[in-house]
Amino acid sequence: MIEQIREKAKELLASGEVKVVIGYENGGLPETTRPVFITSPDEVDRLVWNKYCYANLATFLWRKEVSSLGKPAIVAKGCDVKAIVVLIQESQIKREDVVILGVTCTGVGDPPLSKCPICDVNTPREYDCLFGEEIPPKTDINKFADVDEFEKKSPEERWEFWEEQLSKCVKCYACRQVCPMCYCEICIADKNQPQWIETSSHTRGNYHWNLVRAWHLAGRCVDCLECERVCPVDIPLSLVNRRLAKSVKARFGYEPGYDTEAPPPFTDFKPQDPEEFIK
Amino acid sequence: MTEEHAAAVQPTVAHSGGNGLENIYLPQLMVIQEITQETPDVKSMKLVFKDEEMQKNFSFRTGQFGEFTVFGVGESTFNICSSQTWKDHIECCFRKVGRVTSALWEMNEGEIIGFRGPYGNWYPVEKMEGQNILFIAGGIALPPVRCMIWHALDMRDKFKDITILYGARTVADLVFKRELEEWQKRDDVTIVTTVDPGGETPDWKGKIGFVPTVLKEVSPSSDNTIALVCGPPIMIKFTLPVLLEQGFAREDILTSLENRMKCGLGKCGRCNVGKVYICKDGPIFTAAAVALLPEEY
Amino acid sequence: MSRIGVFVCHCGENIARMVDVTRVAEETAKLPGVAVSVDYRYMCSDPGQNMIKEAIREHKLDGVVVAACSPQMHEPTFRAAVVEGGLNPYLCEMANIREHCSWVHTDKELATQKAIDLVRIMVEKVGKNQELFPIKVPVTKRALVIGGGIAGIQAALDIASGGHEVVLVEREPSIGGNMARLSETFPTLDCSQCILTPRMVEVDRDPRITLYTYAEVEEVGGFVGNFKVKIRQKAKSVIADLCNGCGDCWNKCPQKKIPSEFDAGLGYRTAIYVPFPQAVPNTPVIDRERCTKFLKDKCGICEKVCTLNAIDYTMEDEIIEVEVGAIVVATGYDLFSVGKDQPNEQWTGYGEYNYDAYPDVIDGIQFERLLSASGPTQGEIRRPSDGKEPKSVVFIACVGSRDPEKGLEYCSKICCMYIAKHAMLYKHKVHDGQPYVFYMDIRAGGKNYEEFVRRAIEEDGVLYIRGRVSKIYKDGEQLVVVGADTLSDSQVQVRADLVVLATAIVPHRDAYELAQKIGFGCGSQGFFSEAHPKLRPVETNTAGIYLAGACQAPKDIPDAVAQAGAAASKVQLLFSSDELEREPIIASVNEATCVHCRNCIRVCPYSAITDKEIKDKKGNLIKMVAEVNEGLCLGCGACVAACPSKSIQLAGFNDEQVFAEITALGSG
Amino acid sequence: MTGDSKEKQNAEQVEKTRQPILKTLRVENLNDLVRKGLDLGYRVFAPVKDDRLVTFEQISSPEEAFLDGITSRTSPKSVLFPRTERIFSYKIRKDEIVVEDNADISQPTMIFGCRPCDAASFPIMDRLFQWDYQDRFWIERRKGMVIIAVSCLDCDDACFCTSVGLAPDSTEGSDILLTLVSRDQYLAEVMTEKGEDFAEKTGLFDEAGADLDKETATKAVREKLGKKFDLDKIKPWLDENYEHEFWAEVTRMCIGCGICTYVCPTCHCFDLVDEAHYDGGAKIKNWDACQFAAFTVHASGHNPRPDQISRHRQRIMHKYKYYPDNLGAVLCTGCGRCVRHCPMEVNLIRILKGISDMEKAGVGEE
Amino acid sequence: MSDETKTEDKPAAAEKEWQPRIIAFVCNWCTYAGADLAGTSRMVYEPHVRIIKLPCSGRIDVSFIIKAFEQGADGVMVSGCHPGDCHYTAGNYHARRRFGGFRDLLEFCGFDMRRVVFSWVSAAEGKKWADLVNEAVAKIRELGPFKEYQKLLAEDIWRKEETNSDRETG
Repeated sequence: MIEQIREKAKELLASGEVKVVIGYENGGLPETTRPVFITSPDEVDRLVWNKYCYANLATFLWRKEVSSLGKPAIVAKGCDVKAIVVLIQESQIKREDVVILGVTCTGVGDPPLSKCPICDVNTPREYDCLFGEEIPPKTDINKFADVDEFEKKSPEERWEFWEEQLSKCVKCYACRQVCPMCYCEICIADKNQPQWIETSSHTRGNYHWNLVRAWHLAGRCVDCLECERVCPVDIPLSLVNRRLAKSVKARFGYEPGYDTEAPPPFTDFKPQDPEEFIK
Repeated sequence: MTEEHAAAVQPTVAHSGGNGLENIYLPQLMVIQEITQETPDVKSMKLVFKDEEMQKNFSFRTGQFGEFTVFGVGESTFNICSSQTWKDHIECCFRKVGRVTSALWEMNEGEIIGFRGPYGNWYPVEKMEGQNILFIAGGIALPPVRCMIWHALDMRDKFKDITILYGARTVADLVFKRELEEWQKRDDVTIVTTVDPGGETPDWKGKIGFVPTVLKEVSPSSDNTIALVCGPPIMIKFTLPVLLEQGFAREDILTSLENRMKCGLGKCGRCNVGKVYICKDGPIFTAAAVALLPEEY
Repeated sequence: MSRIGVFVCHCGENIARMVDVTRVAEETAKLPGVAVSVDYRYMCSDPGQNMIKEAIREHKLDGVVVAACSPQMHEPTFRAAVVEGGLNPYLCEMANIREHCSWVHTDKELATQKAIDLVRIMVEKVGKNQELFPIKVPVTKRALVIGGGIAGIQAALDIASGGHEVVLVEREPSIGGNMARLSETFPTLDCSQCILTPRMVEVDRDPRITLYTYAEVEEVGGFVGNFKVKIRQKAKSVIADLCNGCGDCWNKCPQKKIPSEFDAGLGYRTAIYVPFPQAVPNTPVIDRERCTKFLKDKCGICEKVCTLNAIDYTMEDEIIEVEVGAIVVATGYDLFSVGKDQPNEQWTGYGEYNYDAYPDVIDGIQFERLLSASGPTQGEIRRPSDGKEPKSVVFIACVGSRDPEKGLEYCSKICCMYIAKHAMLYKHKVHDGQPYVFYMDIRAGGKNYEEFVRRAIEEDGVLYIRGRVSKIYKDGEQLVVVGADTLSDSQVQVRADLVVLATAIVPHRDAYELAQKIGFGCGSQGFFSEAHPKLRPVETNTAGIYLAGACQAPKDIPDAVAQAGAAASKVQLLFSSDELEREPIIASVNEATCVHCRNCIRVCPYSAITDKEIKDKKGNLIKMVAEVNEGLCLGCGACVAACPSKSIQLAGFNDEQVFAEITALGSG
Repeated sequence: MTGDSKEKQNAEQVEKTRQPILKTLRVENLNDLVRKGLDLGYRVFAPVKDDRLVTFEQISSPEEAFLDGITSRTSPKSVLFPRTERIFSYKIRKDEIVVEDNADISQPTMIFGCRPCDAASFPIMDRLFQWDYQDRFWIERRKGMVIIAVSCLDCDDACFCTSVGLAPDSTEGSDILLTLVSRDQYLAEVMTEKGEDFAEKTGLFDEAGADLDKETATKAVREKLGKKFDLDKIKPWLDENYEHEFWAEVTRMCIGCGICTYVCPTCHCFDLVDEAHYDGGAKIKNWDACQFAAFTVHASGHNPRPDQISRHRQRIMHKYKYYPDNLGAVLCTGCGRCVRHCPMEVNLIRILKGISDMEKAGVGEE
Repeated sequence: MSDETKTEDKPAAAEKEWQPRIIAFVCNWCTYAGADLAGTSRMVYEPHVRIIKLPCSGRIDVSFIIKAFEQGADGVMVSGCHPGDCHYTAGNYHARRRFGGFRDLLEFCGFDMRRVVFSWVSAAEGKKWADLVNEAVAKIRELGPFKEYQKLLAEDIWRKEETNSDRETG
């Protein structure tokens, strides 16, 4: 599969159709890969594809350090493509301004990350060319099994769990910086007029930060688990995101990352939206 | 940082000692004595230490800056825009732009703010003595130069002729308007004020044009002259070549850099440009020193 | 603001009884930023208001908090007083310590503490208030009227007589709309042509009205007072200025067998035609789909016979751009068809009446054409199938209307009246004919309406049968109408030579697209949505756009004309001043931090936020941002809550103000 | 180099040249060492394992300490330089402010079980916090602190202490360095008076025979570490190459999260903010990072370091050029945390190797 | 907020019996007017709710709710116009979606959802507003202060010392 990707990358770069190919190359440490930005055809051999290609490269589509290089092609597995779809939906990039080299993926990580067994986008839903044979999407999967499990706990247990987890947060904002959906020029956490989110990392400040971060990803998070992978203090950040994804699916029947035309759920409404919680 | 500067670097303000070393981040209380509104978004303030004792033995060197605290809001860096020769109070001038300056804008006379300092280096008055001085300032950058102007005027005999060139976008943006007139009246100072084209009012008597162009017209002689230049980066970028053309050596041109600062005493890393910490090794630099710095100010 | 004045009102006993007002004044005096804090028996009285004005001057206040009744009551009063004191009105806020506090609590200590908190909230908020000035928007004093029916005509005439220019756009070759197709009108039976044609001529003659017929609105941009409209003038192939309407062309035109829309398919017209003799303007148009010159490039007779050579086959469609300050939408209605093909997927046709297969089953407008002297049968009632005079005619009410199963629940309001009229006129023309009417309820609520229906029954012998018709089938020459008669509780079969269905009033097929194009709301059935059914019936939620006539809901001619007058007066109101003054509680975008995710653009109910390109001096694009149109924004703030980075703020309720209000309670 | 900080340099030199006193400690007495420390009133910090995460936490019993594993994820710098710390507090009344200098930093602390690279970070940072202005929060706590390090017997691909002049068993910064020389015995090198005094108070150390040496114990790990780049070539290249397309090539994938600076034992940049309620508040010192965009933005909106490439260059320049220029020490101990935990695996070793090989090989090749 | 932080010049008041503190974010056109109606009809309800007025329920942001708890509120009420009545046509529809998602998030994090009350109150439903307030205050009085969040506030490093030193300086 990797030979065809390199071939296609070389062809795209040589023809000038794209100025940079965003992909993975082998990392310095064992069992790691690193994002790479190939600009000349004879460097395509640095591109690799293996089960350590964790990073969601969609985050580089809007970063000026990469977008300044010109029209990109991007090696993207299913969950990354979902992120690209949401970026298109929110007019951060146009579909015609990116060449998507879709890669069928049977799971990253050794053992595979928790998202991979319940993945329904082994074959990306959007691509310009596809590498690896098509895998039919799984249908009998419950994406929110761990959320259902966690919800069985009592409110006290849940509060205690999160208070203990969030007290560890050191506010390095890696979860924000790695997320393809966090493209705000100045994040609300960096604004001090007014200072909604306190910059100190005492638990109160961490509560506000993590609640708002999860909230801003409601109906947008494609569950690529990057935030959880990078968190230096191992907070299960994606659990909260999945709870909101479950809520958005249950309440509004919406799943992000599948339809570039659909309006984001919280910018739309239907007269018969559920209001069971409203007195 | 020069030896002499290092020796003087211990803040002369006596801090209430905690256990052992003093807390270098602890501000002292100052009372706002007088507020003047300079322009629609710039104010200047006269400040006096709450503790008279501290006011008496407080000293600083012209050109240094301080960290001003608005309690409950935050801290901001302003140049002490009064001369070291005035012992009874210090002054600062600020534009309403951020969180702290907006809160300071709302304060009234008699209210209390915090002060830490003095920090940074100062104008090399000894080296400037016996020379002509050319002051060039743009917009809100007059205060870092004004302190030296008053210092020079208080010891007028120590300096040859003094020329002041001060420009702003519009007439309303000129700060310290009263003092501009006062300097106009003095015969031992030549002062030229200008506004950007289109910024003039019908009864504006001064020049019309950008500071660099007006500087070409004034074309002060460069021999035995020290130039002090303060202003937005765009103005510095166009004024420097004019001065060099006039024959000014880079060592004789002084400027004050405006990097973002937080601790003001070389610890927090914010103002680190190249190997230099602007808050300790500056903010006042010769054009020669600035040329050595990487383009990060 | 740093010098705030707090004024606590006793409201006689209303507040003082349950809230220790002096303590409230004392406590608030201690708040940082409060310069003066007093209490007084009646703040809203003149001495009370003067107290505020003097305090502003004396203490150089830059913020005022009045702790009294609900802002709904006296906010305007105190804001006016503050203006007289020399302060911007938006630096004055009210703390509601009466309706929300003294009137509803019984524990004086807790009520006083609540009052102190409510005042502290407002003091903190006023501390962050900025001076706001009413938004001034220039008004183009010219109106656009879409639709040339009676409503559109009336609106155009009223606006023009008010001294303003009007642009009237009509899709058909002539104005007149549905009313022109009627024979007589209830309840006075005066001939519709006689009362309509003078108005049509007036429109044509009035210099302030520019009339575009055979033209459609292509695009509407801009906002109230500054709409930019693009009108597509379809090519008539006839040069209006040269043509004097002599008629040589349409008399000689060989294409005689084109079904006339005006006669609802009962009569024919030629390829080059005027819809009806009294057409205004009296200029023919060439129907390019049916004219052999355009289809096979043969014929060209009309050009030959035209002595004034006013025919020009090379004419093209033309886009006319016009700037208007207000738009009146009067696009009228269509009739529901019982056929299989329905424009709205929730509607179903009438299989029971064999859809529209029988030629002798016609609808109300077709019967009007038969009655009309200028109609295809010159006013004689003849059966479309064989031209014989029908001796028994069955009129069926509520076909489509009041029929949830067919998808239309509403009553079309005017059918009962025109059924009575049809039956009456039929009897006047065919004295020995027998009209039957199947009805559910007779709805004749207008002036002299009930009397009119009584006359039809008593004087003209119309046989009213209370019941629904379940089936119509052909039997030999005649049609058998099978229905119930609920009054005699029996099945009824009537052999009819002709059946007239009173089908429902429905919006035009493309009503929804027009609403989207112009930018206002449309109900689920396709009728245009008024701002408020009772209090603002002729306005829409989009400022500067008004409604008149049946496009808003089924209605008769008197109502349509009344609405047209109302819409015209709203336009006069808008044009009464050179500038539009709007409440300055609007949103604004911080372009430095906006990343153009378009959340705000999507949630804005008034489509007041649009995309904006930021370019550098050389013109290449730096970034895209959102931009608020001051004319359209009504200040609901939905955009602020939708913006993740809070790059858009609502003046008067921005984040700094709300933050200050919340943190004021943190002191407790 | 300024005058008075010269004396500081000499003091450290003296400290360094002081001959280490060799002692031994039985492995089973290791836990008693912690108990003694607790009895002596020290707040003891040690690596604590929670699932996969090993961080430096305060412990109340020796069993909580976790000494295996290469090193902890966060560094012990948070003991002297906490992520969030109150500098002073104040009360706001209408026309009166009461400032209280009430940060209590008196209680002595003991760092137990850190690695030599962590221990070495403290003397390096001493220079900054004593540079002209004496930062009481660091210096007072540092005075009362005892550092008991444990030499490394294993390393991973991220470690590069040998390439910055340290070693798996280097003694810089440690009061006592324990090296496991046999199955049941540690060689204890007591480096400082504090170490000596602490060793006596605990009474757990016995004299060391002459035959004990640590080279053999740490020989394997030293060879495994080898030399990943030539430190001497770094600064000369940095002096000349502020503008070089190498920077963009190797740091374009950096996403500007703060992990490398937050886990680094020697990164010390911080922010001062006020946190207040209505009637009072406090000055809070928080960690900050040159990697954050808002670190250097001017009030006017101008940002001298506009993109991630310039910010990442600043981190390397500061550590390997500016800090040595100003304070005579490389601001890095080669602990490898920034390499280990970088989400995009920018890999500082790769960059420094790229620089040191600049003349020979091409740019940034593996 | 415990009462020791009152200004010192007041004698240290006897530890006052705790009163629930509830913040209500309401829309100006319906619920605020409904509360006015409750006033004009002299209905009686508990005095522990502080109303913050906003133009529309669509303006209410999730940070308002979190910041209210951070400021020591024991309960938060959020109320707007009934769907279809919104003065701005669609504000409450957007609000309904946001509150729906956000309450699921709070519940998931262990917030006691009886402390957060969402409601629609029209300008004519003064009675409904009074009942809602009474019901909320009763429920929160039964639940007591929001201990879990107060613990986070107690972690407020400046406030903890202040109460100790406050006691020392008396």
